[in-house]
Amino acid sequence: MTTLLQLFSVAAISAGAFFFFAGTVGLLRFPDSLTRLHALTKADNLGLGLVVLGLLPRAENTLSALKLLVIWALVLLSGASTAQLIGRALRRGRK
Amino acid sequence: MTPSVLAGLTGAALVGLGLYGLILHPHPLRKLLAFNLIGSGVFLVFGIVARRGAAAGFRFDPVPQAMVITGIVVAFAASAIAVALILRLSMESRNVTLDPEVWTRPNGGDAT
Amino acid sequence: MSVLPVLDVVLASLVIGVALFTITARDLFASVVGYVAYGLLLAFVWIRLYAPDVALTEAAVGSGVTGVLLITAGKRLGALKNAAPEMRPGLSLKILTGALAALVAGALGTAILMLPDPPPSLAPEAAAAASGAGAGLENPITAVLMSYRSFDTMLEKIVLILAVVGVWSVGADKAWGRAPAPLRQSRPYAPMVLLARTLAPVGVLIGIHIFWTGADAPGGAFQGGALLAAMWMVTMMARLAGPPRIDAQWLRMAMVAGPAVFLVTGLAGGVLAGSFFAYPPGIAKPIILAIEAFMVLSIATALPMLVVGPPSERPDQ
Amino acid sequence: MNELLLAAAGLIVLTVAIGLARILRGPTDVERLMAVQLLGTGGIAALLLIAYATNVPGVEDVALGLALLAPFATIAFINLLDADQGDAEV
Repeated sequence: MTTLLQLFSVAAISAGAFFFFAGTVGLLRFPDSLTRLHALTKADNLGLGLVVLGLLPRAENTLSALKLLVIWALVLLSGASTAQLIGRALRRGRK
Repeated sequence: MTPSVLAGLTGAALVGLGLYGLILHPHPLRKLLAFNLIGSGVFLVFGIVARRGAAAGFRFDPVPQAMVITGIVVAFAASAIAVALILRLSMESRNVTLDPEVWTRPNGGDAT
Repeated sequence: MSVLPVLDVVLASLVIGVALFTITARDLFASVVGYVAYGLLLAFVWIRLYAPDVALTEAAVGSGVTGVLLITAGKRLGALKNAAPEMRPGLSLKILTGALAALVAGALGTAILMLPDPPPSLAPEAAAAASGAGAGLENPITAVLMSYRSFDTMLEKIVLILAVVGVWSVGADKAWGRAPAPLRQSRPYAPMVLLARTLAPVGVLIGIHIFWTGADAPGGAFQGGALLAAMWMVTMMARLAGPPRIDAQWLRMAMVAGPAVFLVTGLAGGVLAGSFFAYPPGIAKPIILAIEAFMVLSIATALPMLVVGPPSERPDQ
Repeated sequence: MNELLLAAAGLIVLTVAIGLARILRGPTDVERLMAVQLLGTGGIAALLLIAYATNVPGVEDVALGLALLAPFATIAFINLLDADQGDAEV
């Protein structure tokens, strides 16, 4: 692994960890359930994406790298659609 | 403390917690849940034997691990049977508790 | 100082904390949510014990499918918050039970701290058996499951079938042969349909992949089959498919296929290779993979059948 | 380098732990559902980091399984809540 790639890996993983931190801060500080859901789904998905990006240069082979990307894609898909479902359930519950 | 000992102690604590819930919860589904907690605690205790028994060039002992995998599936099958029995019980009696006092009360004494 | 021990302690306390929540939560729903989260956390502990195979099984069967089983049961009972105050145990009983539980946990913990070092292990024996009969399998766990302890694995498949028979037989006589009640009655919300439509094909692919790599890498028939089962249940929960009638020929064939093929191969081994469940050297790996393929089929059909429960009297119920 | 991965994993596990404590407290059932979501994303990230740092092979497959199972559980919970509220169509 070249120094440049290593630097990139470190930067991406640190940024990812930061976004997870930001997501949890939002979770603790935001006033109601819908905004908390927002903090959770947006920030954490970005954080996971950055972590995956940072791990890519360390992947054993192409297949592992591809799997990492598929993991992120799956989490994005399920995060987006389950956020819709949870949000709807929240709104129905309030009525 | 090595990770395996820590995991083993965690497993022991889980067995204790599960036992507590199993005895105290009146709702059969909660009892089942607590029982599953005991099960996973036992698997953990079993699993650290796998880690401690690292020999023969493995990083772990594959025999207990393979048996834990089998055990998880069997535990699920047993849970499924238990759920079916609980559902049938509630259908027959309109009651979901295992509390004997409720059972002996006239009119079934609806639990809700 | 390393970060890893700290991480382990945080992880262990997190597992115990969530388990505590599961036990003490007021209602069933919160408790089941806690249980699913607990199962996912336990998967991390297994990763720390270098047991990715167990981690995957725990996440798929122990947490995911068991969680859905309990949720479905809670839904059918229709009463989620039904612990009447009169049934709440008294303080003295709580203290007594707590003491008993602490005693058991303490004894178990002491036993763990006093385990012999180096501990006895079957690993060398298993390694010999694996390199002898299960030749070509890089994943020692698959070698143990399919060769060293193959008898256990076959009986465990039979246990699954017995469990399905047990669940079915609990249903009403009138309902025999009908389909179990669907997992969702009303029209699902659009994002759920989208999610199920996209997730299921990808999940089936991943399930088959995990089965296939199981010979050499973490994974195998159990994990692959459990993922396939989960994907079938996703389509049922989004009302894209209903549960099949329990007298469907294909369903019964698929469920029996795994143990049947396993048994036949075992008997053939007795005739051709000298002992029960001995595989002829050289072609052991293809044979094991073939058995595993049928096992995947059996697991993928038996697990959802265990979750959807006995046949239902009214087709709409 | 591995220590850095573990430090990042530690931070994520810690934030997930705090988030879990916050969410599981409720007050509503729906809010508790987010716990599964939180573990789905944060958990997978921590899992990958720990496994890469400690050289556990084939961990991508475990993470793939987790990524499939988190929405699976959520759909089941949503179905239950819908049934609780009359299973009405919207």
